[in-house]
Amino acid sequence: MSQSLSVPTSRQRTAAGQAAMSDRWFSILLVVPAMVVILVFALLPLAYALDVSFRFADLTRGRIGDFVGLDNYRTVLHDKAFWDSAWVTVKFTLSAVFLEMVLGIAIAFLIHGATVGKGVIRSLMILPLATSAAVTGLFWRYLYDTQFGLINYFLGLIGLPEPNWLGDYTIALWSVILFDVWQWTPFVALIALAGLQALPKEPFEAAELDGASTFRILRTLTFPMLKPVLFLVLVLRTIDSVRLYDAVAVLTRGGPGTVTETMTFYLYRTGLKLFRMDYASTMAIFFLYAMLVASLFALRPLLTQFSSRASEG
Amino acid sequence: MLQRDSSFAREALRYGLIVLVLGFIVFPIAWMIITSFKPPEDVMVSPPRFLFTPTLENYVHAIYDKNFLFYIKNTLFISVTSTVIVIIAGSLAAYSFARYNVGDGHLLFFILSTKMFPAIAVILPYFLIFRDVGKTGVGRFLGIGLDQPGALIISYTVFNLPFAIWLLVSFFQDIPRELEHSARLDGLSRLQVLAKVVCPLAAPGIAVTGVFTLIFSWNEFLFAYILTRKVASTVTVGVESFFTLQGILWGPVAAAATISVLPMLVFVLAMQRYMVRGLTFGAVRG
Amino acid sequence: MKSMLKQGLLVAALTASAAPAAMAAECADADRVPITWSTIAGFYTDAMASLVSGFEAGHCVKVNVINIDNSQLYNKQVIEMVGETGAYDVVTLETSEKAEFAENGFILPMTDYFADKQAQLDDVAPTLAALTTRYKGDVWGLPYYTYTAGYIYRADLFDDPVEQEAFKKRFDYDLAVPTTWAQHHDIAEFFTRKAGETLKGEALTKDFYGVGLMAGPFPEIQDEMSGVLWSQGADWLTDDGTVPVDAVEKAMNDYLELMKYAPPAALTVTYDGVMNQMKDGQIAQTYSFFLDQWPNAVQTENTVPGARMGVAEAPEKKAYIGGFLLAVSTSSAHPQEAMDFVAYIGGFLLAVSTSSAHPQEAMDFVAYIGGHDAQMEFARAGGTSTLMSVLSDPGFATPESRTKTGHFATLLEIFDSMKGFRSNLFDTPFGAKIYNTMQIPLQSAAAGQINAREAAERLASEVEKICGGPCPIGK
Amino acid sequence: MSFSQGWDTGFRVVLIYVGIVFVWLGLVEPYFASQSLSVIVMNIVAVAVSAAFVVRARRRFTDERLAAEAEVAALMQEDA
Repeated sequence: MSQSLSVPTSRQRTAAGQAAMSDRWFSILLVVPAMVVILVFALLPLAYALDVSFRFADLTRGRIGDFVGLDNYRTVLHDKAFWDSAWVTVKFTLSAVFLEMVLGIAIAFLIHGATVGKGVIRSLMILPLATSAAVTGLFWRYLYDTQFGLINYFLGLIGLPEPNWLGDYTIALWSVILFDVWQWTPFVALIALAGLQALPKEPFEAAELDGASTFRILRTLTFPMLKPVLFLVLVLRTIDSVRLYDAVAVLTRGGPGTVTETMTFYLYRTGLKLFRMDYASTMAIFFLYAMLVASLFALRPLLTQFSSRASEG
Repeated sequence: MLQRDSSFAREALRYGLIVLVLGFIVFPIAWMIITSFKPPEDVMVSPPRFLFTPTLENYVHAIYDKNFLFYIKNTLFISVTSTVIVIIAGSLAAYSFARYNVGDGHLLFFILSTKMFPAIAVILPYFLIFRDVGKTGVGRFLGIGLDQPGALIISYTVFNLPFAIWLLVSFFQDIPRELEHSARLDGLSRLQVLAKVVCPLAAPGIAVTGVFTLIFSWNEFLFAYILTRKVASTVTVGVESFFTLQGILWGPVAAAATISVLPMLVFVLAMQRYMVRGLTFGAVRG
Repeated sequence: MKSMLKQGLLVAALTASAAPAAMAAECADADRVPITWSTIAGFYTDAMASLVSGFEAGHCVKVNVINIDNSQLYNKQVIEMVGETGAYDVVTLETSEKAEFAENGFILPMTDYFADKQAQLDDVAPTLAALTTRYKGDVWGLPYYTYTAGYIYRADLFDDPVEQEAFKKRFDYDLAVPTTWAQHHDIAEFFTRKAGETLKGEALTKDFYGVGLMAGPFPEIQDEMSGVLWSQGADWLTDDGTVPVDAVEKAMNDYLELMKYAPPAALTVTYDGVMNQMKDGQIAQTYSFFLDQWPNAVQTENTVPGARMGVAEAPEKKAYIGGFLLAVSTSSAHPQEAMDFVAYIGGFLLAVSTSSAHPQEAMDFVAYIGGHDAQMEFARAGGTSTLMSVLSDPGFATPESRTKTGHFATLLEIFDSMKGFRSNLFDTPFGAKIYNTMQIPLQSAAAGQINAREAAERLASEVEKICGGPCPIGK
Repeated sequence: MSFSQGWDTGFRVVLIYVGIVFVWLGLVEPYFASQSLSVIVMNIVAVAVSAAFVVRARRRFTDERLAAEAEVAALMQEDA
């Protein structure tokens, strides 16, 4: 518990009694609007899901049915398709986030060193972010087409093999990853770039005077200073990747077969195609659980950072 | 001399790579825009056709026959309203988290964790909630109900709040406390400090948060599709109306997609100046 | 008073077309009863708009049309039904969804409504009516569009003397519209060529394929396979409600054989993709394919120089068709001999939601859209009608209307030869869920990830999971 | 134990409990002949582990506070 998320707060409340009270009430009042919205609209669905996960609920066969104990959990935990989809999600998330981070940072360095045209470059980079995956995904499907698609046309021109991007079960997931990388690498790059530009000049000048190698400067100065930004990006990207739905729905619908069926897509299929809300709710709760456990470890540094900075001064 | 040559080569390589990267990024969108000007017979052909007589037919079809601007209008209203709410509620909460550390980080963690519950499991409860609220007098008055903008505004607010609060907390933490203290000594109330001192300083951060919130709301599909039918449908749902039983109408889809992306692009480019400053998330302190 | 007026309206609408004008004059906009129809987006939008205004002219009703993407139509409608919102008065159902909606009380039976309009019911192609309108002895709506499957091919290739000669040499029988699946396979193999080889004596600039298949991640691969499966005397579900693994394996193996002659894009497309390939001159023929796409397929004649499309309908091909559309009764003593081309039969059914606030008006609307006058107008716009009187209308058999209705004659023959056919898939209340799931194992096999046996077994276990045991069949 | 520490511990206890349920249902239960017996044993195990966790956490907090107090005392002595 030594690395607890909490930081004792009583220490800094040095102001006189009444002012402190009022501070406290003021701070609570500030959170009220946001918390009301979140509590109502986040906890109600959670309560609904919890309730349904202990019942029989095939929505096309009457209402929410009888209490069935832990049976839904047993079914889901022994459902091979569920674990397959979990594995697809893990593969997707690791690959996509890794590629996006590496490429994004590399591109940020590339642009950081550029002398002219940064504004134009940035404007163009923002394009994929401003479009919806549901729409651009459709055009990627068109690009990926083996007969009508531009990608294979160009590959054919230079004599490279023309893969069946979305139809070949060995590479379909990679095609989805490529799309995600296209859409989100600029996001990482833009933030990393902004981070680079905000770095103080002095330490670097000093290091250069000392004759430190570029690699050493990177390792000892640049990356440590960029770490907080990059970490936040990493967390946000990971949460989004794990929840991947739009890209799969529009590019492959989980196919061929179930090769690209992520957990959220399987959830969609169970809940909104088969209308087994009992299984869907159970999976959702398992999903939430896995995310909570993962974030307990992953988010701790971020939270500590926030908390300690909030408590400073 | 040699030195200059090598640095020139390096710059050339750098810009070569940048062009390559930008090409990869821009190309799919460019192809979409090109497709929107293609007559139908030039879209699905192999090999792909680069030379064609451009036509505005697709835009005419999208705007006049399918009334696509109606969806734009809806989406604009829904996402802007939701963004404004997110920014106001989010800023208040984030300021409180950043300055007073309400809830000791636990509350902040709880807020982020609401983003971890899959949207698809949330959708049915939402459908039922909004169905019932829509039947009440309050719901009718505020337009909160199925196929009414209020339902989507609330949904998008709930989705974007956690993300917005997290971003905003880091921005607010960057603002030196001394300024606030002196403002308080000058006799300003706490709310006045927040409105007149803190918010202007955090403007770039707020702008970035607003941009992302707006983009996410604008591009959302699943909720828009389940919670609306006709009156409050948004662009992503509108694009689906071009998927016909005779196949996808690629030209009009491209036109509609281009139209629906345009407002976002204009907005993002207008906010560029702020975004560059704001994008650091305030986490790097110079 | 009001109900009398309503009945007056009904009678007026059914008896004469002179009445509507008078009716409309009496009806103020404020008095119009609003009903909402959820239908497929981009589905003959103009024709539908004109049909709707035709209905509004005769009835004091305002029809709101809600367009939904076909792939989302099912779940959107189920959610509104489950929520009992009453938002959709008239719903559009796929053949496999009828039993589920009927069984769960989502839609109202229309047996009583049609009691005195038997003539209108009888006009619906009987084969189609049996599959789409009836469940457990009741009538649940009217089909207004059919996508029954047939066979579409490039007639110019089949008629080319060079190709005919080469085919005869290689397979020792004449190149013609296939009468057996084996012949279909031969033709697919025969026409599959690489760029550079010749087709009709001319060098190909791109690869050419023998058959276009819909093996993408959409619920259409099963429609293609249905023809084969049914022609073998099997069905997706046995009368015990389980999947006949051996029969499915066999049909799957046939399908895999054909995959060799299909473009690689087969694994990512559905019917519109096949039509795009056809129009781009990439394929020679379809498999068991939705005939309603005929107006779409005919456009190949404009896009591919020298192309001429055929659907097994032209009079001079009557001879081949003989064996082409033989229906197979499951009780046939010689199913193998009788087998040839059994089509997938399906259509969109209009039904009235149980939560509708105005069921009477909604039923009037269903009867109107599925009625003769509306269907005639719909057919003229290129829609594939479901009524015998429309399909057999001589006006649609003329050469001028070939590009829009050239497939009607074929449809009539299919309906005729498949009379009495029923599929258990359409008679189980789990039909829609099975239908929306079964493409997954089938596509896995088509993509080469698993073999036909595994696909059939996986299908069987998926179906068992959906039904929670053997599926109930409601005859 | 402060409120904040209590919240944190409670949250972890819930996670531990639910985690044990998941693991049990997925991996352990198949070895049980009777489902109800398995559920009873599962709950006993989960309660035991959770209780152990709470006890450990409490001891940890107490130790920390003692250490901190000792430190403060030492500082005060130095000052004095």
